[in-house]
Amino acid sequence: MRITSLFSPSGVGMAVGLSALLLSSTAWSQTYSEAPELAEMVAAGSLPPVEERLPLEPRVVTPYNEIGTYGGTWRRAFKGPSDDRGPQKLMEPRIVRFVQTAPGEFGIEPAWASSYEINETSTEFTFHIREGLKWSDGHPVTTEDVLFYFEDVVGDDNPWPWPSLLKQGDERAVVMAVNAYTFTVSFSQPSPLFVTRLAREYVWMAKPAHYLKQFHPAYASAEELAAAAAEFEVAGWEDLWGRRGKAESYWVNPDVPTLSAWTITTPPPADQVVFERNPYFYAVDTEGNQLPYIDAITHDLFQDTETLNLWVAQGRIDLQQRHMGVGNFPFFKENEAAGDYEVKIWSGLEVDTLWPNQTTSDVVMAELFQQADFRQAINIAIDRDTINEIVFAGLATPMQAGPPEGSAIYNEELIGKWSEYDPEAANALLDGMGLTERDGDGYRLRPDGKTLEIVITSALFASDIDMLELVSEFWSDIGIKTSLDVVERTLYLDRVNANEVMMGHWPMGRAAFFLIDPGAYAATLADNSWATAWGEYHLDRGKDFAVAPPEGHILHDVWAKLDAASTAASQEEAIALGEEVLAIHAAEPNWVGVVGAAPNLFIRSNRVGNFPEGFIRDDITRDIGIIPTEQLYIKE
Amino acid sequence: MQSATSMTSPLLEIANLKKHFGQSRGLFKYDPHAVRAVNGISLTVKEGETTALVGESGCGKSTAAKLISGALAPTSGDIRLRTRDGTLLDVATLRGSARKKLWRDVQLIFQDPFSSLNPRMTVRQIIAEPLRNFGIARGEEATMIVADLLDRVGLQSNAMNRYPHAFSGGQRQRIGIARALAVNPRLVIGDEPVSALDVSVAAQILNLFQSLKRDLGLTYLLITHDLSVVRHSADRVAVMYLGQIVEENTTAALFSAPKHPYTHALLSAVPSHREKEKTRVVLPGEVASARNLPTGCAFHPRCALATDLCRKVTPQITTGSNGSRVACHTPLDEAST
Amino acid sequence: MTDISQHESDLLKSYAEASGFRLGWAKFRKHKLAVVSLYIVGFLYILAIFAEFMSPYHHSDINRRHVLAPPQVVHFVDHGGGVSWPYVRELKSERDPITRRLSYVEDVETKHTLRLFAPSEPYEMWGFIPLETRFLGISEPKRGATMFLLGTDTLGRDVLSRIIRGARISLSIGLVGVALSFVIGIVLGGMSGYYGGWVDTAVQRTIDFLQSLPTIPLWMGLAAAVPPGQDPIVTYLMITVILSIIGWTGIARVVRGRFLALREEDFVLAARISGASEIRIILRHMVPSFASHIIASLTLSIPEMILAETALSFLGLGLQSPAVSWGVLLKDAQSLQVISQAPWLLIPGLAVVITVLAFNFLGDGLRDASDPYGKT
Amino acid sequence: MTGYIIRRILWFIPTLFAVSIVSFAIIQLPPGDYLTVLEAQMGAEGDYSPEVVERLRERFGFDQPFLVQYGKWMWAMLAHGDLGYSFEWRVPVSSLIGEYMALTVAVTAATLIATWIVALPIGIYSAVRPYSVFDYVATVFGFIGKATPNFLLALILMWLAFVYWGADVSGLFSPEYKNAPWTWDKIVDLFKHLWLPLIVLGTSGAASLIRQMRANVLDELQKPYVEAARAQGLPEWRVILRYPVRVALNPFLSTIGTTIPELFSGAVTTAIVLNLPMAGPMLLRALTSQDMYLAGSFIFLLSVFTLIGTLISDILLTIVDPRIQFDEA
Repeated sequence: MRITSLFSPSGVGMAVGLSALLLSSTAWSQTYSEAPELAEMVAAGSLPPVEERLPLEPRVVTPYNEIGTYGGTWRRAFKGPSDDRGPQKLMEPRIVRFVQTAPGEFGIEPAWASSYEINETSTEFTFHIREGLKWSDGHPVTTEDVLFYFEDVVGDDNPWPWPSLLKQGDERAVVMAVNAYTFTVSFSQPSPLFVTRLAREYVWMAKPAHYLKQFHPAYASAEELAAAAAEFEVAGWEDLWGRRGKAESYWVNPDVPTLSAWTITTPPPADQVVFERNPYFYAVDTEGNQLPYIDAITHDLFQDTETLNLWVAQGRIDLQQRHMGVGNFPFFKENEAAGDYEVKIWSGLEVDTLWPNQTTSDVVMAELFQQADFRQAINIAIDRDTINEIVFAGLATPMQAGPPEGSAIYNEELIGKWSEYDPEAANALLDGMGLTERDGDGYRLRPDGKTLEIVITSALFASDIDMLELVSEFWSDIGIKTSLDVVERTLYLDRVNANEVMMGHWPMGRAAFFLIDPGAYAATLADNSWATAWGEYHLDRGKDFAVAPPEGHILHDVWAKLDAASTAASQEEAIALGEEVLAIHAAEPNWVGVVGAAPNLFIRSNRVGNFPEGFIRDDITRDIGIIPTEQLYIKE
Repeated sequence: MQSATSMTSPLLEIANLKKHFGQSRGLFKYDPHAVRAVNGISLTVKEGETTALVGESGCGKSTAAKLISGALAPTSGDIRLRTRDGTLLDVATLRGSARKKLWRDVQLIFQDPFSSLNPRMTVRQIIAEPLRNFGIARGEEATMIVADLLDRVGLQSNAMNRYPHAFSGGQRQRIGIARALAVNPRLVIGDEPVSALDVSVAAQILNLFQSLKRDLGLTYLLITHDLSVVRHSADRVAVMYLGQIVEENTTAALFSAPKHPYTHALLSAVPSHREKEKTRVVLPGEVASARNLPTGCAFHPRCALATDLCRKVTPQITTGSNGSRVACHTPLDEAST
Repeated sequence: MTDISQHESDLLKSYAEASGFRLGWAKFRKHKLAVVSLYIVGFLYILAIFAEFMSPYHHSDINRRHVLAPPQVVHFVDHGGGVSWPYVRELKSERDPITRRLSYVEDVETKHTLRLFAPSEPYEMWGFIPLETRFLGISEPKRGATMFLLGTDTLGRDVLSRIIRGARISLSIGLVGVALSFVIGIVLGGMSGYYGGWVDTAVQRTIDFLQSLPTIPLWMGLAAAVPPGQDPIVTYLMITVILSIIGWTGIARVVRGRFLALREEDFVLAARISGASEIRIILRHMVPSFASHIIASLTLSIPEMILAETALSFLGLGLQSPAVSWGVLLKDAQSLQVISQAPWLLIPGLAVVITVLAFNFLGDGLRDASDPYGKT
Repeated sequence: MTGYIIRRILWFIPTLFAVSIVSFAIIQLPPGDYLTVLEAQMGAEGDYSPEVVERLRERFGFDQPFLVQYGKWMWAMLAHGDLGYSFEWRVPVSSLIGEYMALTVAVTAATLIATWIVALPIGIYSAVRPYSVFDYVATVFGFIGKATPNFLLALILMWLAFVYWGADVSGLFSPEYKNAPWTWDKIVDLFKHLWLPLIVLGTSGAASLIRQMRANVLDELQKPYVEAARAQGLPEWRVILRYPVRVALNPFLSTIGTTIPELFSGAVTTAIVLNLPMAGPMLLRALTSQDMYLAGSFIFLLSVFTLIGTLISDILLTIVDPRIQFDEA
């Protein structure tokens, strides 16, 4: 269950080899089929024939179970504009993408690229665009679109900053077009993780130049720009671009050409957001049927999760994992018949974790947290089995925080450590530290004579509160008072960023391949704030509370190894360094992992076919997006 | 019932008293004289006499009562009171707590015996209120005075610990009178003091007024719309119409020979046993509004005798040979009644 | 005959000498619902004040083996059929292997009798009186012997104990704000009504302005602006106090109205003519006349504060676990899972309904009684 | 009278100004701004980029002082009727608010009317037959509606509707009508969904309305003119309808203004549980995500509605009771 294929040299070879294989299997002679309504449009002359719409070598997707049938609407729900990633992850227009062929069998495949090559030193990456690939408006995709992105969209003087993915330090990668369908990305130093990060980060590598030029000052006149801004009802042309830009985003602008399987037809703020099939989508199934099978995807807006739960029970959700809390498992299970669905479980890689801030502004607490004995004591004082049983209906796994089994890099020792319930030993550790004085309520006193109290700041609700309350119960058994400060998510981040948090509560995630996003281990990710001031020192963002960790602290070592990993000559070297980082963290506890690998519940309507079971879900590998959603179909 | 009026000195002199209420007109305009409730009345109340101010409801007589009793400040005009120490008090200029000086000499009896007594106080507390406030008496001494006052107004002293809700209207009015008498006032203003009472009870109260006047040498100013009350109680009568006094005379003279057509009309409405043959004068139209006074004589729209002069020129009040005063261009003579 | 007339005259005398308070009380007593409500409210406050003693368990005691246990039935009949001292039976739990749902069955063999003033783990009343007795409990506490009369929640905590403990906060926390609102409202409304003129205009326009501000955004802003690390109850209290600074408008309008009406009353003029000073007129004559109205509105605004607490907690703007209030308990119960599987977690809702009803009827009765001289 | 009304309207302007400042200040009260939220979201989704955030901060003018931001917002509103831009939804606030406000007004108005239709006859009947069984039953039921937290009632009714009829009662429209243009069928669909919010929202207001109506009618019934009308031999129901009810209605007409915002606040939790596309939940979400122009505009418009309501109330009051306009000279 490890993502081995990705990083071994054969992984690259496999990607290239696979596309070669595809080329042979989808011989020119093959005729393609298409959705009946598209066929009608072709017959009516309003759409070119399917052969002309597909690239010369379409991406061939092997359905998980069987060849599907065309038609149907996939009904889902979303929670508002801030939840836009939910719909988007179903259809990210990626140049390379993660795949999971069997549970835990991860790989990276070219998506709208037909293939890519990596040189020996991992400094130069060559990508081949599928010849004849079309944007969703039928316009061909060429390296012109790639160059437009790098020359006119990102970088200085352009609407948006250069993506950090294509940077090493302050130095940018060089993007060059070889011909209309081939381009290269070159780094001055090895970048072994580039392709993997490309499969995960929000860098699409190309933009529809023919459409977007009308909004760009290098191509359009001031009047045209003003007219465009007026049409989109924004203040200036700059607002048409970027993460929240209006013209450029396929999530809000139905007119912008895209490479995704579906394109938006009813954008937000509608109460029901609708995506419809992209007639130029570049993939087919193994029998040459153009994908996607499903006609349309709808997302109904909901405000309260209970509304969504009711929709589930009413059978109004076809396939969805987002917002399906594990605490509702019995409810979902008992309404399977009523809603004509099944609850399917994928395993998650997140670990619910508490982060004692070793640099918290309360100096006495910071000193306590800096002592390994103290951290070990609060770790082993927690009865994780009970928490799992009560809060997670026994479905999760009690563990220490780290990459769980199923991750590309993981350390078995780390996730098994300090998770045995042993209150006597915990008490002994605390007594050994000299924390023997108690107050009237039986709580230990800190060295300065105050009651030893830990304040947990959390941005979470519902079942997480139950977990935290259990933790405080366990800690009060060893004489530590615990109080909870539950705040809104942004407030939580604000407090972390101001180093106002004594102990944070946030899952350790992104474990499928932690090197892509190693902030939790480097103490630089705000959510996983076990040493905020030290992390800020490394980030060097000018926060006044930033301070260097003491001489010889493991963080110096961790940072050095992570920096080395990002410029290692090969993936093996990077992985080896990553394993060393995990080993460092396995030496003494730096945080309090509680339970992890909790099941991720998928509500899967019995109408939905080709849904794979038992996979691993992780944000790194794009959640549900790891399924080629285009091969899902509605049985009817 | 007539007393030797010429002998007595004036207790209260009112000259050209006005009270106007303001109202906004248009956007920023504010007309401070929009409603002329009392529009220039002059009246003299002589010590020991009962003077009545008569008029229909809305004629401004209640406002006049409030002005004279100091509850309301006039727009202009003079009210002069001869206080017990002989000095003249300019009532019209009194404001705030300075009015307390006035209320040592002038007290008011209210129309509604139900609302004029605080339901949350006992009779003793109510009557002792002025005693306490004017520093006349407190405690046991006050209780004795209260008992005395109750006795004087015809109530038993066991009433003292009761609350107003235990009393009838007439009894309550007696309590109100007792309260007014507590400061030993010189002038008692009765603002429709019996109009809320049954006829028989009203008569008892009026008799009480008479006896109190006799015993205590009080001076009354009775404000009323009821001419039958006036006939039996008053020495002099002033008739008000739309904020002005239109006629003033001794009771006997006024009743026997009204000079103003309005007085005549009012009198004709009083049921009388003696003058069965008298024709009732029915007033045409309605009382004009104090907000929109007619030009000329305020009464002209309803007056059968109105001339062009009446419509244009406001008649001034003139004093006749026998001390009678009337404001009319075409006064009635005795023959026409 | 003489006896009767003696009795009648006594009655008459007592009526005649009855103060406004006594008349009001007599009128209040005629309002049966209000009287019952008075008892209920009194009972609730006793529960709230003596919460530690009245609740069978500590409100945050976690029972790992009794998560989401249904209310335990009090039996009066033995397993054998004989009449017994009230007792409960032990619960055995089982987890459904497919739905993972916990279900409980009574073990008919075990029998734990109940008693009043039952022994318990030592605890402290009001945080300083050590006690080892609770009002109701199992006569011989031992492992597995539980008495969850209203069931348990997701952590196996006794719902009854939590409701009783929640009453303490729910019935008290808004009172500070309500009281403050009333003080400000009475003073400003009184000034507005008594002085009139520009004071009145200024106060009225301020009221218009404040009333037009929506509460929820203000609440959110304040909740975020309060410095971190505070006890959530303190935070909530601070916000209610801040909000009461703008929440006085309703009562100010009432008071102003009463003042305007009373200012025109003859007995107020009579008092003035009787030489009473302004302050005496206000305090001795006017205030007693509407004090009862104020008390009635006060009573009616308490249920609104209780409901507001539940709504704000539901929105995540009020109190939060581990603080225990009815709003917090209801928020925890606000899920389909609970409604379909553990409906007893909705019982706090019943507590809210009963309390709000009781306060409303009480206020209604007080309002009727507040005008003992009226005709109804 | 006109003068009074005009002066009252003129007062409206400074109040509006004060309200706009406070609206803007409220949304600035929480620490951070929309970009903090965006940062948090991006962080959670793993595409955080500090440069992007910095550029946006500049672009949105968040680095400017409060008064400058306020001034710009006000100026745009006054000069172009532009309420600003919703960062989250990426559309101008004006295009977002319209439909939500319209549905809010529709639901609120429907609730108000439904409550009146139910509460007024009950109130009148209770007044005519005070302390009767019906009076007690109506009072108790009314108060139970008032005493039950809206969100709880909404969830329970929603669940019962699902369990017993399998009915889909969330929202205001069935999925197939959500994006459909207005047709007769869509209106029918709306009414199929409207009953639940009406019950939840209506029950909380009905009790006070019944009690108020009852008290007003009771007062009127004791006045002499009612006796007079009875003496004329009019049938009882006509006596009641002709005078007391008409007079007792006055206080209601004059409180319309203040009732609407109250209903709105009460509707927030209901709208969240029942997933109603109304302004309340949207405002709440805008506040959470610090979508400041959206939140600010909602608060501002809401306040304006309330102010207009109060204005109408006051004007109605002067019409009903002309004494109010007099000031002493």
